[in-house]
Amino acid sequence: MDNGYFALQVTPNVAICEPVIGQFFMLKPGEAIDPLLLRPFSFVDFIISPNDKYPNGLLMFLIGAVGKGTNILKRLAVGNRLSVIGPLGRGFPAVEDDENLLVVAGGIGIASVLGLTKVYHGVSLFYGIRTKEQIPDTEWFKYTEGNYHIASDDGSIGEKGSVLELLERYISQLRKSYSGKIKIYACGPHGMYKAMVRMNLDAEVHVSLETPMACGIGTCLGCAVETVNGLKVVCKDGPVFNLKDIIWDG
Amino acid sequence: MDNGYFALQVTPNVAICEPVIGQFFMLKPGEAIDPLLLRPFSFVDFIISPNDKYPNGLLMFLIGAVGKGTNILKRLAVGNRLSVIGPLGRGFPAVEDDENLLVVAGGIGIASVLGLTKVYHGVSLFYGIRTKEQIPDTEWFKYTEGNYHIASDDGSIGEKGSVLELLERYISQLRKSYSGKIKIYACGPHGMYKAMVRMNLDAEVHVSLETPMACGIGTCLGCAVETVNGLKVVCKDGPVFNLKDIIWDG
Amino acid sequence: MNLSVNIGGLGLKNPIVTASGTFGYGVEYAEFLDLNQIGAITVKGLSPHPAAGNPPGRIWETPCGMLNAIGLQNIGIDAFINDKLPDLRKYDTKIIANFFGDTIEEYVEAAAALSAADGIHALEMNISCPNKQAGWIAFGTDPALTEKVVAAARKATKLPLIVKLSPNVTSIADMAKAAVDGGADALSVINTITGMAIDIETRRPRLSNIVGGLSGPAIRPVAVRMVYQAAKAVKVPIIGMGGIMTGGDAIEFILAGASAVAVGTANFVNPAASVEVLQGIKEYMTRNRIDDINSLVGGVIC
Amino acid sequence: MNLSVNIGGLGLKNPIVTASGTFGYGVEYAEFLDLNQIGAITVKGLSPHPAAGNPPGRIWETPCGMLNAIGLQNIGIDAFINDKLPDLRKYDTKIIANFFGDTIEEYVEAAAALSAADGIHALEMNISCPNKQAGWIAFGTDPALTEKVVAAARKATKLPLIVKLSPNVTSIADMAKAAVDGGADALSVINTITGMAIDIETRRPRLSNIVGGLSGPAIRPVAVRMVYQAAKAVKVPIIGMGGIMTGGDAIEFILAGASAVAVGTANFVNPAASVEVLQGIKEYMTRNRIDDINSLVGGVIC
Ligand SMILES: Cc1cc2nc3c(=O)[nH]c(=O)nc-3n(C[C@H](O)[C@H](O)[C@H](O)COP(=O)(O)OP(=O)(O)OC[C@H]3O[C@@H](n4cnc5c(N)ncnc54)[C@H](O)[C@@H]3O)c2cc1C
Ligand SMILES: Cc1cc2nc3c(=O)[nH]c(=O)nc-3n(C[C@H](O)[C@H](O)[C@H](O)COP(=O)(O)OP(=O)(O)OC[C@H]3O[C@@H](n4cnc5c(N)ncnc54)[C@H](O)[C@@H]3O)c2cc1C
Ligand SMILES: Cc1cc2nc3c(=O)[nH]c(=O)nc-3n(C[C@H](O)[C@H](O)[C@H](O)COP(=O)(O)O)c2cc1C
Ligand SMILES: Cc1cc2nc3c(=O)[nH]c(=O)nc-3n(C[C@H](O)[C@H](O)[C@H](O)COP(=O)(O)O)c2cc1C
Ligand code: FES
Ligand code: FES
Repeated sequence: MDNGYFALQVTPNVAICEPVIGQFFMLKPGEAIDPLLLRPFSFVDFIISPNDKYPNGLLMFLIGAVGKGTNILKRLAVGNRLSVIGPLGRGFPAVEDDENLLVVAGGIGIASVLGLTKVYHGVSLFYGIRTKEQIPDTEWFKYTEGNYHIASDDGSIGEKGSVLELLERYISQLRKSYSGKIKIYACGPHGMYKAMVRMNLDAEVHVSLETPMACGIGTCLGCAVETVNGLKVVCKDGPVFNLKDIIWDG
Repeated sequence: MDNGYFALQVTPNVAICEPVIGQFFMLKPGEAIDPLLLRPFSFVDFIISPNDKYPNGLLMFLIGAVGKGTNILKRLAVGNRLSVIGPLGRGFPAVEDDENLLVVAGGIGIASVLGLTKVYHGVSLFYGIRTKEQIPDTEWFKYTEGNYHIASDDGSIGEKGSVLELLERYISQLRKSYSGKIKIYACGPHGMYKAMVRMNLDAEVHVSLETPMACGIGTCLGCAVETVNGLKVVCKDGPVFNLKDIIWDG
Repeated sequence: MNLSVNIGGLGLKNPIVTASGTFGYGVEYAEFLDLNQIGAITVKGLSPHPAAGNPPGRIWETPCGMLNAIGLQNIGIDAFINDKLPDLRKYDTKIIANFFGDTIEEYVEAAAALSAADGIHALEMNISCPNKQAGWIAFGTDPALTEKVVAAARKATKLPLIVKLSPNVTSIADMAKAAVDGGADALSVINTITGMAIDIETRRPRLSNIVGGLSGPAIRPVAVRMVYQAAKAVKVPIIGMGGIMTGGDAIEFILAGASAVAVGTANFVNPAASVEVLQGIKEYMTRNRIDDINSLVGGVIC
Repeated sequence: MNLSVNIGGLGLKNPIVTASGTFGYGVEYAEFLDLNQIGAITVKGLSPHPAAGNPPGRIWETPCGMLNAIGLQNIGIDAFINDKLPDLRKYDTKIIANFFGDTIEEYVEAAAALSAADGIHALEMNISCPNKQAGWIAFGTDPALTEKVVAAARKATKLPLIVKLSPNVTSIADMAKAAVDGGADALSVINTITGMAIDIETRRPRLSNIVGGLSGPAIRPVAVRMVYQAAKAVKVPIIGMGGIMTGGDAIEFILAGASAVAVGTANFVNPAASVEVLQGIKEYMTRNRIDDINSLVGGVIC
C-alpha cells in the first residue's frame, strides 16, 4: 500500500484479551529512546483465537505515516520486535437491535471504525478523504455489503466535498421511514467533530478522540479533555466519548 | 560473520578521494537524532576505480558492535542510506623500501591496519584477540602470505598470551640478521600502546588512536590528546601518531 | 548482596523509588509488576484540596524527553487517604506521599494531614513544580523562602521529610543547604527543567500552560551533575532522578552521590521499568563484585 | 521574500548564524558549503592570549545531545587576526568574534583588540561557559557582575555588542535585563547547560573537567523557553540557539522571540546543516506565504 497509510501486523508473544472496537494499543516505535514514548493506535482487525500460525492471535493496524514514530513503524521489517500495551481504554458502546448504526470516518480515522463494519455486518459507512490515492483497498469495505459512501475533497473518488453532507442527506432520507434511535460512531479529525456539533445531527453521536499520550493507562494525566462532567483522560475514560459531553475550546 | 564483528559495505553516491590506510570515515548510524553524532571508522578495504557495479567505488568496514551506534549499523539492511564524511585525518606514513614493516593489531584494531597487508604484500601481521570466536575470516590474512602470528587470551587460537610477546620475540630474531629500520604500525586498545611504551621496542612505532569524536574535521577540538608537541586533535593531526610523541595519563 | 538503604530515617529494602506523578497512586501498576519488589512508591503530588490542574495540551514529546504541564491535578489528600491508601497498605513497600500547597499554611496543613494517616512512611515536599505561578515558584528558587517553608512543614510532621529540589536555579548547592537548614531529612534531586515547545503551524505553544517541565533521558546529564553538586554540599541522603531508564543509569546517579534513585518518565515507556532498573543494578553489582549498594554511594573518582 | 534581519546594528542577509565553538574559525567549512550563503559566522571563543583548554576527555555523547568541556581552547586574538581573518574577509558574510577574558580587564583588552581589526562586524561576549571556575562563572550568573563586565566591554568597542547568556540561572529574564543595562545591543540565548556523565565501569567522570556543557536537540525545549522569557524581558534583538537541527526548529525559536538563530551542534552532525536550516526556513515561509522573516519574530500566540 503506498497511499500514505500502511498496514502493520503484530503477533503478540503472550495471549491478549479480546479488544472492543474503539479500544487501542500503545506501540513503541523501535528500541531507541528517541522517539521516547509509545504511540497509540486503534486496530482495524484482529484474530484472537489461537491457531497454529498465530498461537497468541494477531493484531492488525492501519497507520498513517505523519511523523517520527509512525515513519519508524512504517520501515519495520518482518521479525522486528515491538513493545505493545493493550487493549486499552473504552471502545464504542454496543448497539442494540432496535438502533440504527451509521459509521463515519475521516481520513486515517477509518482505522478506528472499520472494525465496526465487521461486527455490525451491512452497516452504512461514510468515509471522507482528501483524494483517491489515500484510499485503502476497497476490499476493506466488503462487510458494508456495498453500503458505503465516499466523499473526497478533490472529487477524485465518490462525491466532491464533505462526507458530512452525505451523512446529513442520508439521515434525512432515513428519517422518512425510520423514527427509532440513530447512532453515529465516528473517528476523524477534531474539526470534523466540531462540524458535527454545529450540524446538530438527529442522532446519538459517539466519537473517538485523539490526543498525544504518554502512559496510555490513566496515570500521567497528560491526555485530558474537558467534558461536561469535568476533565477526563482520553486513554482510560475514552477514547470513545459521547460527542455532546465534550467541551471544545475555540 | 557472527563473532561480534560485522562487515559493512558502503557505496558512495559521489566520487570519493582515494584514502590512505589509517585514515577514517565518519558514519551516521541511522537518520535519528539519537545517537546524534557520526561515528569514526577506519576502512578495511576499498574499491576506488569506478566500475559498472560501483560507479563511485566501494568502501568496506569491519566493525565491532560495542554500543548504541555500532549496533544500529549492524542492523542496517541493504539499501539503507547513511551519511558519510571522509576520508579524514592522516594515515600511516609510507614505508621505504629499506625499512622493515611489522603490523600489529589488537582486537577490532585489525580493521584499521589490515589494509596495510594489501599495500605491503607479505608484510608480517601480529594479531592479538581474546578468543577464537572473535577472529574474522582467516581469508582476510591472505595478503600476509602466511606470515601472520596470532595470540589469544585463552589460547583457543595461536599462542596463549600477549601478542606483544610474539612481537618482541620476532624482533629479536629479526635483529640477528637485520640492522636496518624496523617500523611498527599498530592499532589496538590504548592499554596495548602503553605496554609497547614500557617494552621500549627497538623500532619506530606508529599507532592509530581512538577517542570519542564529534566533528571529525578538527573544529570541535573534542578529540584532543596530549603530545610532546602540545595538544593535538586525533581526527586531523592523527589518528596515526608516532608512539613516542604521545603523553599517556595515569 | 545488601540493597537496603536508609533515606533520612526511611528504611528501604532496595534503592528503587518511583517518581511522583509518573506512577499514579501506585495501585494502577499492580497489573504490570510486583509492587512488593520496589523500595518505595512515591504517589502523585497531593494537596489539601482536590486540584483540577491545567487545561488540555498537557504533554508534548521532545528529543529524548517530554514536556508536561499537568498542573498538579490530584484527588486531594482526603480522597487519597480514603480511596487509595487502604489498597496500597497491602503491599510490602514504603509509601512516600508527595505533597504541595499554594501557601505556607497549606504546606503545613498537607504535612499534618498526611502524617496522621496510617501507612504513609515518608513525605516528599514538592517546592519545585515548573507549572505554577511566579510567586509559588519562589518556594523552590529563593533559598530564604525555601528554608522558611521547609521549616514550617518540618514542625508539622514526625515522618522523614524529603524536600524535592528544582533544577531551575543558579546554585543547586545553595538550595540543598537551604532545605537542610529548614530541617529536611533527605533531598530529591531533580524535578523537571522548565521548557517550551511551539507548534509552528498554529503558532501556539504545545502546552496550554505555555511552559512545562522537561523530563526523560534528555535531562539526565543535568540531573547527574546536580546530584553530584548537592551531595557535595550537604550530608543528608539524596534520591537521584532525571531520565533513569536502565540499571546503568541508576548506578551513574548513585556514583554521583544518590543513596536511592527514582524512576520517572521511564514508567510511561515501560510500566515495569522500575523492576528492570533494579534488576540492572543487581547485575552490575554481581559483575563488579559489590556486596553493599551503600559502598557505591558518591563513589565517583574525581 | 525578505530574509534580512538587524541584530543590534549588525545587518545580516539572513537570520542564520553559526554558533561559536561549533564552526571552528569558519574557513574549515568552506569545502562543505558556500559560506556566502549564511548570515554570519561566529568564530570559536577568543581570548587575549592563546589558551590550551582542558585535558583530554573533552566530549561525551548523551541522549540527543553531547557534553563538552573543551575549556575555551583557542589560538588567541592576535593569531586569529593574522592567520584566519584575512581568509574570512574573502566571503560575503558577517563575522562575529566570540570572546572572553579571565578578568574584567581581559574582557576589555579582548574587546578593544578585536574592534581594531578589519573585517569583524560584531562582538559576542561569552560570560557563560560552564567549564570555567566558580569565580568566573559569576560573570554569567550574578546580574550585578554581568552588568559590570558588560559595561566595561561596552566602553571598549563601537561594534555591535552581543552578550551570550548562560542558561544555568534561576531567572534568564533578570540576566537579560542586566546585560542590556550594561549596554548590550543584542543577546545570544543560550549557551550550554551544565551537565555531567560518569563511566560506571571506571567510576570516573567522562570529562576531565568533571562537568561540561550540554548541547544539541536535548536542550531545545529549555532554549526555546529561555528565548521566550528573555524576549519578553528586554527590547534588544535575540539570537536564539540550542539544539537547532532543521528549519522548523529555527522557526520555533523565531516565533518564541529570536530575530536570528545560531546552528551549533548540528554542524557536527552535518557540516552543511546551516544552509539546510536556511533552506527549511525558506520553504516554511513559502508554504505559509510569509514575505518577511521579521513578521514572524515573537509571533507565538499565547
Ligand atoms: C486512541 C488513539 C487511536 C489512534 N489510532 C490510530 C490509528 O489507528 N492509525 C493511525 O494512523 N493513527 C492513530 N492515532 C494517531 C497516532 O497515535 C498518531 O498519528 C501518532 O502518535 C503520531 O506519532 P508520530 O511519532 O508519527 O508523530 P509525531 O512526530 O509525534 O507528531 C506528528 C504529528 O502528529 C500529531 N500527534 C502526535 N501524537 C498524536 C496522537 N497521539 N494523536 C493524534 N495526533 C498526534 C502531532 O500533533 C504532530 O502534528 C490514534 C491516536 C489515538 C489517541
Ligand atoms: C579513527 C578511528 C577509527 C576507528 N575505526 C574503527 C573500526 O574500523 N572498526 C570499529 O569497530 N571501530 C572503530 N573505531 C571505534 C568506533 O568509532 C567506536 O567503537 C564507536 O564510535 C562506538 O560507537 P557506539 O555508538 O557503538 O558506542 P557508544 O554507545 O557511544 O559507546 C560504547 C563504548 O565505546 C566507546 N567509544 C565511544 N566512542 C568511541 C570512539 N570514537 N573510539 C573508541 N571508543 C569509543 C565508549 O567509551 C563506550 O565504552 C574507530 C575509532 C576511531 C577514533
Ligand atoms: C507527567 C509527569 C508528572 C509529574 N508530576 C509530579 C508531581 O506531581 N510532583 C512532583 O514532585 N514531581 C512530578 N513530576 C516530576 C518527576 O517526579 C521527576 O522528578 C522528573 O520527571 C524527572 O525524572 P524522570 O526524567 O525520570 O521523569 C512529574 C513528571 C512527569 C513527567
Ligand atoms: C564543542 C562546543 C564548543 C563550544 N564552544 C563555545 C565557545 O567557544 N564560546 C561560546 O560562546 N559558546 C560555545 N559553545 C556553545 C554553542 O555556541 C551553543 O551556544 C550551544 O552549543 C547551544 O547550541 P547547540 O545546541 O545548537 O549546539 C560550544 C558548544 C560546543 C558543542
Ligand atoms: S496518556 Fe497518560 S493519562 Fe492518558
Ligand atoms: S572530532 Fe572534532 S576536533 Fe576531532
